[in-house]
Amino acid sequence: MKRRTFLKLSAVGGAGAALAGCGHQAEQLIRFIPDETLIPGVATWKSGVCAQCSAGCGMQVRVMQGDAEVFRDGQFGVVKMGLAKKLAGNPDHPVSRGKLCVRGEAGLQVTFNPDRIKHPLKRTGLRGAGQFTQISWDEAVQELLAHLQPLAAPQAAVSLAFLTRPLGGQRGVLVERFLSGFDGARLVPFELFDDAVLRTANRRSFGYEQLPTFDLAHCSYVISFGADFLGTWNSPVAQSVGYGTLRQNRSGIRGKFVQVEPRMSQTGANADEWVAAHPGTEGLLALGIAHVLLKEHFGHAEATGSAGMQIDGWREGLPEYSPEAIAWKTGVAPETTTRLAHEIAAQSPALAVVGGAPLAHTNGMFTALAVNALNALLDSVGKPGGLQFTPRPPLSTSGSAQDISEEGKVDSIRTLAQQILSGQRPIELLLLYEANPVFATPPGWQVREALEKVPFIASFGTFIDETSRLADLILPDHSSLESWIDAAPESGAAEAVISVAPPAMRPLHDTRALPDLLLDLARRLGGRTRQALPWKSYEEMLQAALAPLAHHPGSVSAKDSDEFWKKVQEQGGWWSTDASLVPKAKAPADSSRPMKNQEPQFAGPAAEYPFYFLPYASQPFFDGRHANLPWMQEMPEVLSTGMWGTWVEINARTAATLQIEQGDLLEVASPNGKVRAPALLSPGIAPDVIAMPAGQGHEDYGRYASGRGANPIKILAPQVEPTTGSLAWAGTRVNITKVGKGELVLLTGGPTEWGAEKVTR
Amino acid sequence: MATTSIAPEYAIDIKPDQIRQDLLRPIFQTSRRFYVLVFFLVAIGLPGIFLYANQMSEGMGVAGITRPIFWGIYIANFVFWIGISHAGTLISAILRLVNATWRRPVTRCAEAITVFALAIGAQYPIIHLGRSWLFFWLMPYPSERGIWPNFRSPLCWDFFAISTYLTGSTAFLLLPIIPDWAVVRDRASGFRKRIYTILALGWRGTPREWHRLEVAMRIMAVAILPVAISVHTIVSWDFAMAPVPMWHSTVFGPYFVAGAIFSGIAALIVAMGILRKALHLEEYLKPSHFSNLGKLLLVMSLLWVYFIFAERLTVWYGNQPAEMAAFWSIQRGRFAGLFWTMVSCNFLIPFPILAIKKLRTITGTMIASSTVVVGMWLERFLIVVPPLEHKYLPYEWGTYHPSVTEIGIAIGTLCGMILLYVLFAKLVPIISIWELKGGQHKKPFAEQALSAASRSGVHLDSTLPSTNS
Amino acid sequence: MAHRWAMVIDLDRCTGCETCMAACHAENNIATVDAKQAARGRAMHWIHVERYWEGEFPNVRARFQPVLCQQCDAAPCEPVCPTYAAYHNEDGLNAQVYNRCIGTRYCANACPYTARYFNWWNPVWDKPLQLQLNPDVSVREAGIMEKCTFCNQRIVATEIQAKAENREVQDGEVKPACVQSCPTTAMVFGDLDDPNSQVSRLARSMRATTLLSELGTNPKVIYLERESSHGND
Amino acid sequence: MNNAQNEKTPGSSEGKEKTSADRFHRDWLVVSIAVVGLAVAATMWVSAARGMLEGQDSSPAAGAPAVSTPEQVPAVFTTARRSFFSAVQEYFGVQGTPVQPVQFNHSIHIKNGLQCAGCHSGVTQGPDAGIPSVSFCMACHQAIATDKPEIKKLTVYAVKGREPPWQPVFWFYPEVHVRFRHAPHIRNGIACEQCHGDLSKETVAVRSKELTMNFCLTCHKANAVSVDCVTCHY
Repeated sequence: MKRRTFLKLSAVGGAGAALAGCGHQAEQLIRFIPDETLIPGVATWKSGVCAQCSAGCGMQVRVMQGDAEVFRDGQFGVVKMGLAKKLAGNPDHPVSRGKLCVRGEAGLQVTFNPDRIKHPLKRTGLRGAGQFTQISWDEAVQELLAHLQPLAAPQAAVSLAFLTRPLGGQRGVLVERFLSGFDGARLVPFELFDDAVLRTANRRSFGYEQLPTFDLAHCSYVISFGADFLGTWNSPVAQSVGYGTLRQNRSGIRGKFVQVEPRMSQTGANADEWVAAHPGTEGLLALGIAHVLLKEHFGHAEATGSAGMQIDGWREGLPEYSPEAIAWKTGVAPETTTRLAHEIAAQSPALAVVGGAPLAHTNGMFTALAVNALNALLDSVGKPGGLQFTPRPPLSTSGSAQDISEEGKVDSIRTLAQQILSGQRPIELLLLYEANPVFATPPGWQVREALEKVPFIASFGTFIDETSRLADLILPDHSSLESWIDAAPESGAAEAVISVAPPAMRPLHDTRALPDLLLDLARRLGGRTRQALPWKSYEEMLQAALAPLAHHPGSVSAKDSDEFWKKVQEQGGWWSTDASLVPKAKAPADSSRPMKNQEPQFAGPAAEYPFYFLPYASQPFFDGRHANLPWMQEMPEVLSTGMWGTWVEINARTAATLQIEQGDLLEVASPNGKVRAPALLSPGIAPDVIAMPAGQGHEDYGRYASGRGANPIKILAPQVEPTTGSLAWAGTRVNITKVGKGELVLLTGGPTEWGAEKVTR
Repeated sequence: MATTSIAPEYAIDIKPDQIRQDLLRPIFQTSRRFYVLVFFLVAIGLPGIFLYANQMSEGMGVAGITRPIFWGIYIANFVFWIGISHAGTLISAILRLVNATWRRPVTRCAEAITVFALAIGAQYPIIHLGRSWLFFWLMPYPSERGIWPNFRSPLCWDFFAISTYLTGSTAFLLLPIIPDWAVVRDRASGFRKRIYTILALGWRGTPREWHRLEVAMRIMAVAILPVAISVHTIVSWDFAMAPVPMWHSTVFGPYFVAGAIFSGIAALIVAMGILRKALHLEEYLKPSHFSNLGKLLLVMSLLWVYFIFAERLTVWYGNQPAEMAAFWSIQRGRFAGLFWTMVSCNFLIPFPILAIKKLRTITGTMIASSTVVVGMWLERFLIVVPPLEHKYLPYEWGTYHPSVTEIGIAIGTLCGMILLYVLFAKLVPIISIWELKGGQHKKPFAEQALSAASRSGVHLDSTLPSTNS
Repeated sequence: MAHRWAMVIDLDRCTGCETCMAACHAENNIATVDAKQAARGRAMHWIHVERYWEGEFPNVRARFQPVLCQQCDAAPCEPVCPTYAAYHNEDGLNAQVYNRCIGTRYCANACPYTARYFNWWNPVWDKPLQLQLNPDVSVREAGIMEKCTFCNQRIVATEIQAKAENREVQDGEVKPACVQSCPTTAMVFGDLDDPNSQVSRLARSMRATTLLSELGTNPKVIYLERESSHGND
Repeated sequence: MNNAQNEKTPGSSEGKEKTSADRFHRDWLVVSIAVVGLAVAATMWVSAARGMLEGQDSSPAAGAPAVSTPEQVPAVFTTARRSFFSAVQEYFGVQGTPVQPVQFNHSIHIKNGLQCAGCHSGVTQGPDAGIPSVSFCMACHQAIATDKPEIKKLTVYAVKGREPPWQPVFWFYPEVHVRFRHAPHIRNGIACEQCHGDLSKETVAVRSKELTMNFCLTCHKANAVSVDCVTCHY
């Protein structure tokens, strides 16, 4: 209610000020002369690229004229400017195909968010106290330069690290090149739900270190191991588009879809069959199915190439993985396994998908390899109706963030934290961009402590969050709608794609686009950095990068480079089915050492902590980055219908035995911490599993997210998947105790015992 | 008309002057108790107005109603008050028509209840509007937009029914007061005299006037009955016309009317009981009156039980999933407590009291009636809320908790009702003097008229029409 | 010329991704209420995906059903409105005229689908969030009933456009925000009067059904039942 | 079409007729006010108590002093009226007389052969006619009539890089929820003066016609255009 206390009178209704705009305060403000001419009330759709996640969907942005309250040369007033009103998918774009996901639609509220950082800030209070003061861009840039220059010197003893969300496309390249000017500079991409395990596994099995693309549209049978591919995983929009065709309007064919996971996800809810295998045993089940297939001579063990060879005993037909043998571990009845195998054999093309929780166990690599092997056995790789690997457009600059990793300049946040704390590598300066590891890493990794030891932190982020709160200097970036934006989708399309779009609207606040800022810094630094980044503006860089594409057959045909560039902008990117672009598989790495089955390791003794703990990527918030958008806060998570908070999902029967009722406040305790959240009874979760949506429980992330709900990541054990060192976020056990009554905000007021719920037709 | 003889237990053998003194006392002398009472009523009632103002300024959100329970206490109160309003006009009209002579001391306080309860009840549809200030769009009037109200809407019917009933019962109340005001006029002096001179509309008490009054009253009595019935039927149709589980029922019309008369009589008995004590009318409102009304109440109580049984049985037997949800929530869910309270208030408690002659004393009927009044409010509440909580799609169900605003406004209107009644009893002889005297002696009507007239100091020419004897 | 706008929702394609809900918020200036109000059931989602559990663990499945105003031909909400704020327009839409609404909320009671939403308060946007508001759609103040309009503003705009180019509105030319955004193309919008339109064809499907059909409201939102590849369900 | 025009000319008489119709309509508003009066008074107290009544009275045209700091602008956007006063104003549809920052002379421009759509360029393409930016005016006026006081005013704005705070003359209160689109009307040959009066006879534009719903309906009916509510109200 507080928000509306300043005035009340509803009497005689509304002030559509933005719309009619009569007699409203805005009318009495200074009116600046607009620097663009738009026809009032007429909408234009401009191309854009969705920056809500790394899928790189192509968008269209509906732009209309409106009155924006802005600061212009120190004065506050109103200016008529083009404003983004609505986002929609770009129909021509091979990834999004005219669609977006729920989080993508909400991208508008990032640009118009009241909590955006509106101008450069300098820390005044103690670090982490969140006291900042406004400074000018010149001051800000000067200050940053002062810290950069010493590091730019050759063989500088100390160095800098660039902590960022995984950057695709040219932004990634730009950052990488920027860092190349500093000796020992580290790029530290961080994302909670990263897919490092799957990438590495794909490299070992198929020779592509990237996420797969699924041709669901032509597939007849999909078995998915824990991958929430319709909701939050990989390229959800592209996969949803395919799923639509998987189900309907192929004459006579309706693809079957089986989901294997202990907690029913939004994706699982759509499955024809939902198999609740024990957490971490998905790989076993995959091999169990493979066992049956091999036994019944469906496909040949030899024909699977390196993918099969990754698995120990593959040639022998996986003797240890008979349905009976694995049944007691997976909790899946042998006949079920056998039946699934037979269904798969009967319906081709069939496809196995793995992602999410199964790979977030200590044995994630084994699971990934197992499912890859199954895919190879189903002969689904590179085939229609199977999985493919998106080709990379041949850009003049190197392609994307993944490629840098080979140059060994990349650290995980975990190693960085360790090195800082142990003093191995002195980090003088940390550059921070839209990554929030303080929120999204287990306390055991001591990220906060590490960052606090860094002498100087400069953040380019758009919002104050738990991590950027630690910054000494904040140079806010434009929003994705206000700046040149590009993406090179890693997956989601069978063809090579690069999405590029010019700014859809002018900046609302006194911010600067990160790429242009870095180019400016490079210019001022001179030397190697300057050579690495010769371009005057990011637009120039993009144009240069895409220049070679003009000579390829693709979505854009133009007579000269300028026209090409113009058309690319209009179209929102460039894509091509040109076969020559399809990359050759790299030599599969260490295929020599086949992998034996590994038991998943769980932190916490089973006796003391009887439940598997499963934090999951939330439908509205993903990993928590969208928790500051009011639309997302009020968007009910579809299965629980929960809004504005966190809850603990528990099997209704288990709850009954523990006398836990809907809405009871539960304390979820792991060996590494405790969180509290109300209980949500659900039939769609295994009796020995406790699940919590990630994304809430922010301490400091704007007015909508701060102090709301609980953060399940905070009780995770610092478990890692050994081969990649990425967080095994599903590898923790917990115990629950009832501590009172909680506040549960649900959209449905209906009964929670599912028996009573039936659509009355 | 043939004056009927009066059974002894109703006979009031008091000197005319005494009657006048008794009945006019409240008008001519004001006790301190009166001012205290008025003060408290205003003090308790005023917050209601502020809460309503606040509701208009902030939005309906201050009320407890929410999606999908879009109607709450407001509408419950509306139905309740309209129900109460059936006390007077209906009863007194019936009694007049059947010439139940014992009615005489009862009718006026009954009719007063009608008018005021209606006035109060009619506020609620406006209070519960999201944009009260546009309520007049319910009225048909020629506007430049050329838009008329939607005559298919039960709310529109409500508007006509209630306004008609209000006008009718007001006339029904005022007509027989005129002679009494004349009496007051003749006794009063100064300021008060001037007021009552206007109110008395120059009543002189000529036989023609008496005759006209008599005729008018009979016409009104006949005319008001169908109106009264229709009003509550239409109120019931507000619910029955909407396809909401347990609302969409044919029994609602008669069910509501019965309930209305039921609560009406109860309210009347309570009012009489209080007046009797407050204004020392022991001589006029005798146990027999209470006993008679008690019998009436008993009948209605039985009728009410019959209706609620019939209504709920059919729902239960029909066993439609959508309806059963609401049904069980009332029988054994959230609302079970309220439901069984209601049943005991409307039947279990009053029935024995009213059925056993020994218990049907003034106190007895008072107790019975007050429980009935409470019970009937609960009934209205249970009709409005539980079905809305359980509409067809289980996903959409919700729960309703009344807010301070709703309760405050409810209290406010209750005080308003009492206040109006108190003021009325202050300004008007709450028992019809002339009727009382009419019933007192076995005299041909015209002579009563003459005597009344002469007594009231009006000099008539001696040639009297020898009216029926 | 008059149309009979209708929507077909294929429950076999719907994945409960809720993109339609976000799209609707963006298009129709639907305000978010805060957590406190949402907890009281006052959240506004003109379209929302209803989830119904079926069966028990481990043989449990959830069914998703996007519910929006069903735009009934025989709409219970219309006759009960005393001011004609809710009425049936010539294109067969259940129109809601905000300026005519006095907030009796009778329509919302009468609606069996509870598809109507009431403005309990004046909507509030923290600046500059209001810059996103769609100028083609009114901002509804407190005391007014609102609901899905089938994106009437888009229908009007398209019709005006078609008239300007003096031609008929093409099938699939009008796309409400939810339809436009639906990743699985579970939703299709069009004219039932045109027998060849995609909605007409889909409406003739074996799987076609309507919500609460026994109430005889003749909804113009037609659901295609979810199929099942093997027995259960 | 034609008969519509016949009906609609000359503007003034039309205006009279309508306003009288309004009176009739408004009488009923008065009736209602009597009823809500008490509550309304209470509202004032309530709101006063909440300090709601501070610093407003903002009738559209009450050329209030320019506020120029964000503090003076509400931090949120809402449909709530700013004050009880403005609420009542809107209730009765009172639209004050706009006070323009620059006394723009329509008639001169029209006499010099300028077309309406020349400056109000949005009128043919979109819903809003739009008021041209000051820079548009200066295109001519840095040469033409630079000595005139009003033009001097204009120049000052232009130099400062400010738009004159033009006040709308023809406008609807938001609560009428009208989505009016100019372009279709123009396309169908509705002349500007049909709704805006003959500007060639006016210097500073005045609301020479009451754009009541009846005004719209009469023309819509006469031209057999849809009078469906949601054609305009949505």
